[in-house]
Formats: sequence, structure tokens, C-alpha cells
Amino acid sequence: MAESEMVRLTREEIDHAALLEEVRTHAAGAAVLFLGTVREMTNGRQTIALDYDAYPEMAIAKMRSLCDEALERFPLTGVRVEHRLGRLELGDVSIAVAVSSPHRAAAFDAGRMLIDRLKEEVPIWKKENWADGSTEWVHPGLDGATSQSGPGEEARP
Amino acid sequence: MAESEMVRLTREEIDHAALLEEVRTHAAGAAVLFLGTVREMTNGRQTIALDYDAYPEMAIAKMRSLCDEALERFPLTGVRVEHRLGRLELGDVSIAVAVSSPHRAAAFDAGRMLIDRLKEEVPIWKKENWADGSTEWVHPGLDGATSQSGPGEEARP
Amino acid sequence: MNVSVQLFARARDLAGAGSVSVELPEGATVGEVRAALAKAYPALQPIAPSLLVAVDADYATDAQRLQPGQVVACFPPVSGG
Amino acid sequence: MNVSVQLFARARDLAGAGSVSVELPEGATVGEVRAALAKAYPALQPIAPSLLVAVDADYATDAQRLQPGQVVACFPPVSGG
Repeated sequence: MAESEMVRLTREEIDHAALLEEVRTHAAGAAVLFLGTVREMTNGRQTIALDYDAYPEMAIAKMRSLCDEALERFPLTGVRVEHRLGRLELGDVSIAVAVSSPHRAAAFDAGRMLIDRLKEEVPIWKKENWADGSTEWVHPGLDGATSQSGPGEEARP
Repeated sequence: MAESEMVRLTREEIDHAALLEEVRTHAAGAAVLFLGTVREMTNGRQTIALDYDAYPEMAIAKMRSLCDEALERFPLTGVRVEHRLGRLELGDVSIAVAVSSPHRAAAFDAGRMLIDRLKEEVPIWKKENWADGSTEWVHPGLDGATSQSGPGEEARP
Repeated sequence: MNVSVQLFARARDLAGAGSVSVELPEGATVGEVRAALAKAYPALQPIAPSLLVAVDADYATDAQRLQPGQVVACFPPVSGG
Repeated sequence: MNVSVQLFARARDLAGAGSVSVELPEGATVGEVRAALAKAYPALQPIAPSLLVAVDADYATDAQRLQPGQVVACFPPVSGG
């Protein structure tokens, strides 16, 4: 059933409380839940919403292999990763990572590793919808070739 | 009101979902929730329950000063710490730490600092109720002078 | 062989399509896919060196040779989380 | 002066009380409280060197002098979390 999948993509609100419950077990002494949330200000610019898009088959495969790697490197008793796609408003949860472990060090380290690596490797992209009406795909390292468009315009280089 | 206190002691179940909500804000891009939960096995011994006791006035004061220190050291947008006291069964949440920050590094680091320092400095103690019927206050560094008692017996040195 | 390439994010916007086709010799490399894309879709030229190519849902190097039937995708650096 | 000392966890169990009184000269130090406790409650002797003393809800050093009216507590190493 979908509820027991280790990794998930969703277009609905992420039920992070349920995700956290799924990693809790009597074998664990620690659980860490990380939430990425839509922040209003980035480098002095105001966001009104983010659009998240993914290459779903590969995103799922990459998220799964990151979880497998975390399970190999750390003595975890549970791991779940869920990413939301589509339009997200300010404060919405874009990503939830939940891990549990007998002891806290592994739970913190695994949670941190999962979100760090996910941001580098998983084919998901966010588009900023700035308060000034422009939009911009976020592609780290591509600043010299930004793609912006005003409201109602087609995207252009 | 009690709900907005930065630090809390409670004898009820910790509403960690509510705690996490309290640190979420549009200024944050990351939130980290840490839960300490009652683990069944410790060094090969089976626990059936833990009893937590505190020196409440000092515990609250110390928890508050740890949060103040975290707010000074890290660019946090929210911090909450709640510890449960009394009898806890397997899997129960004994402690919840929730922090939020514009970026994830500070949220992870502050959460880790808070739980690490709480375990060293805040006057709260746990008593193991082992499956063999014995009980034992946990006092790190006092292993040479353990205090155990069988069921129904008075504690003895 | 005709290779269908899925595009995402800014690459899709620049090409104006989520999936495009390029004609390549049998046994072409991933690097040749990238070059053919930039030639067929000049709007992709400025970001072509940074485009990542995935074959069968895994990152591929430019030297890797394509087999018929493999699924190819091309996209700029990721920004999830 | 008569100093009331709150005890916690194993210290309370060993002394058999959550609060005990010890008689000390005016201006006694925290170290003297610890020594007086161990003398009045021999069961505390084995853990006395590890006992922590708090004055007015803050950790105190053995050299610190007590003022009348201060709240004193004594307990073994903490294990919350």
C-alpha cells in the first residue's frame, strides 16, 4: 500500500505527522523529522509561491537509492522521504524526511545526509514566482543563463 | 498562555505536531523536530517502562537558557522544547525539540545542540524499569554505585 | 536511430516542448545527444554545457553509448528540497 | 543556620526523603553542605563526590558561600532527554 512506501511524490499536502509515525518503533530511541518549507524572502526578493516539477520515475529511483544508502551507512530503524510537487504557497511543506535510530547521532546525521544529497541528486526543480510578477527556474550554477518571464509572457532565455 | 511557552514540562503525552507548528513561519525554509522515545533494549537489557523525574523550577530555567543560547548562536525563527515526566511506556515520546530557521544547517545544528546540552545540564532523571522486575536510576558516571531494587522492595545502595 | 529525449524545467521552457526527437547514428554517445539537442534547439545552446543527461533514470556520462530502447532525459541542475 | 536541601532521584531514594535539613555555620560553603549531607545520611556517602549542588536553581561550585534564604538542591548526574 502507498502508505508504507519508503519514498513518495505527492501533489497533496504532505502528512508529515503520519510520515513520522511510520518510522517510530520500540527499537528507536530517537526520531528526527526535517521539513523544507516555502520561505518568503530569498536574497532580499519576495516569493509568493513555488512551482515544483519532477522527472518522477528517476526522482523515485534516486530517493530510494539515497534511503538505501542511509540504511547502509547508519543504524536506522526507519526512513521515509516524501516530496511535494505542483504549486506551493508560503509556509507549505515541500519536503519531509523522517528517520529513526536507536541513538540520536545517527538520526540527525542520516536526516542531514538525506536532505543534502536529495538537493544535489534528485531530479526535482523549483520555479520561483516572485512578488514582482516574474518567474524563474532555480538551477544552481546556471546564474549566467537565467530564464525569467513576466506575468502572462512565454518563457525566454 | 501555556501553548506559547518556549519550554515546557508535562505529565501528559507531548503534542509534538503542535510543537512543530509553533515554530513554522514564512521566514523559515527549514524545520527540524527531534523526538526522544522510550527504547526497548539498552545494552542487551529489556526495558518495560521509564519513570522521569525533574527538579521542575531549575529544569525550566535551564531549558530556557539553552533556548536563549541557541537563539543567540543560530539564526533561528523559532524554538520549542518540551519534556515529559512520570511513567512512560515503550515508544512514548519523552522529549520533543522543535526549531526552525531560514536554512537547514542552522536548524539541524541547533536541534542537535539543544538535545545534547539538555542531556548534560537539565536536572531531569530517568529510572529504568527492567523486564526482570528491577529498577535503576540512570546517573551517567555513577556506575560504580548503582541503586537497584527488586519489585516491591525499597531502593538500596 | 531516432532518439526521444524528455526535457524538464528550464530546458523544457527553452525548447518549448517536454519531449523532443533527435536523429543520431547507431551507437551514438550521450555527448552526441547533447550536441544534437543544442543544434536542433538553439535556445538550449547557452545552457547546453550544464545540462545533465539521464539514461534509463540514472545519470549518464558523455562517453556512455546509447542502446536502442533506452529512455533518455535531459535537464538543468536540480533544485528540489 | 539551618539549611533545607531538596534531594532528587537516587539521592532522594538513598536518603529516604525528598527534603532534608542540615545545621551549618553562617556563611557555610556549598562544599560544607555536601559534607554535612554525607555525614547526616551515610547512605549518600558512596555517591557524595558525584553529587551536584544547585543554589537558587543554578549549579554551584563547592567554594560558593550560602546566603540565608537561598534554595538548595542536591542530586546525582542528570539523565533526561
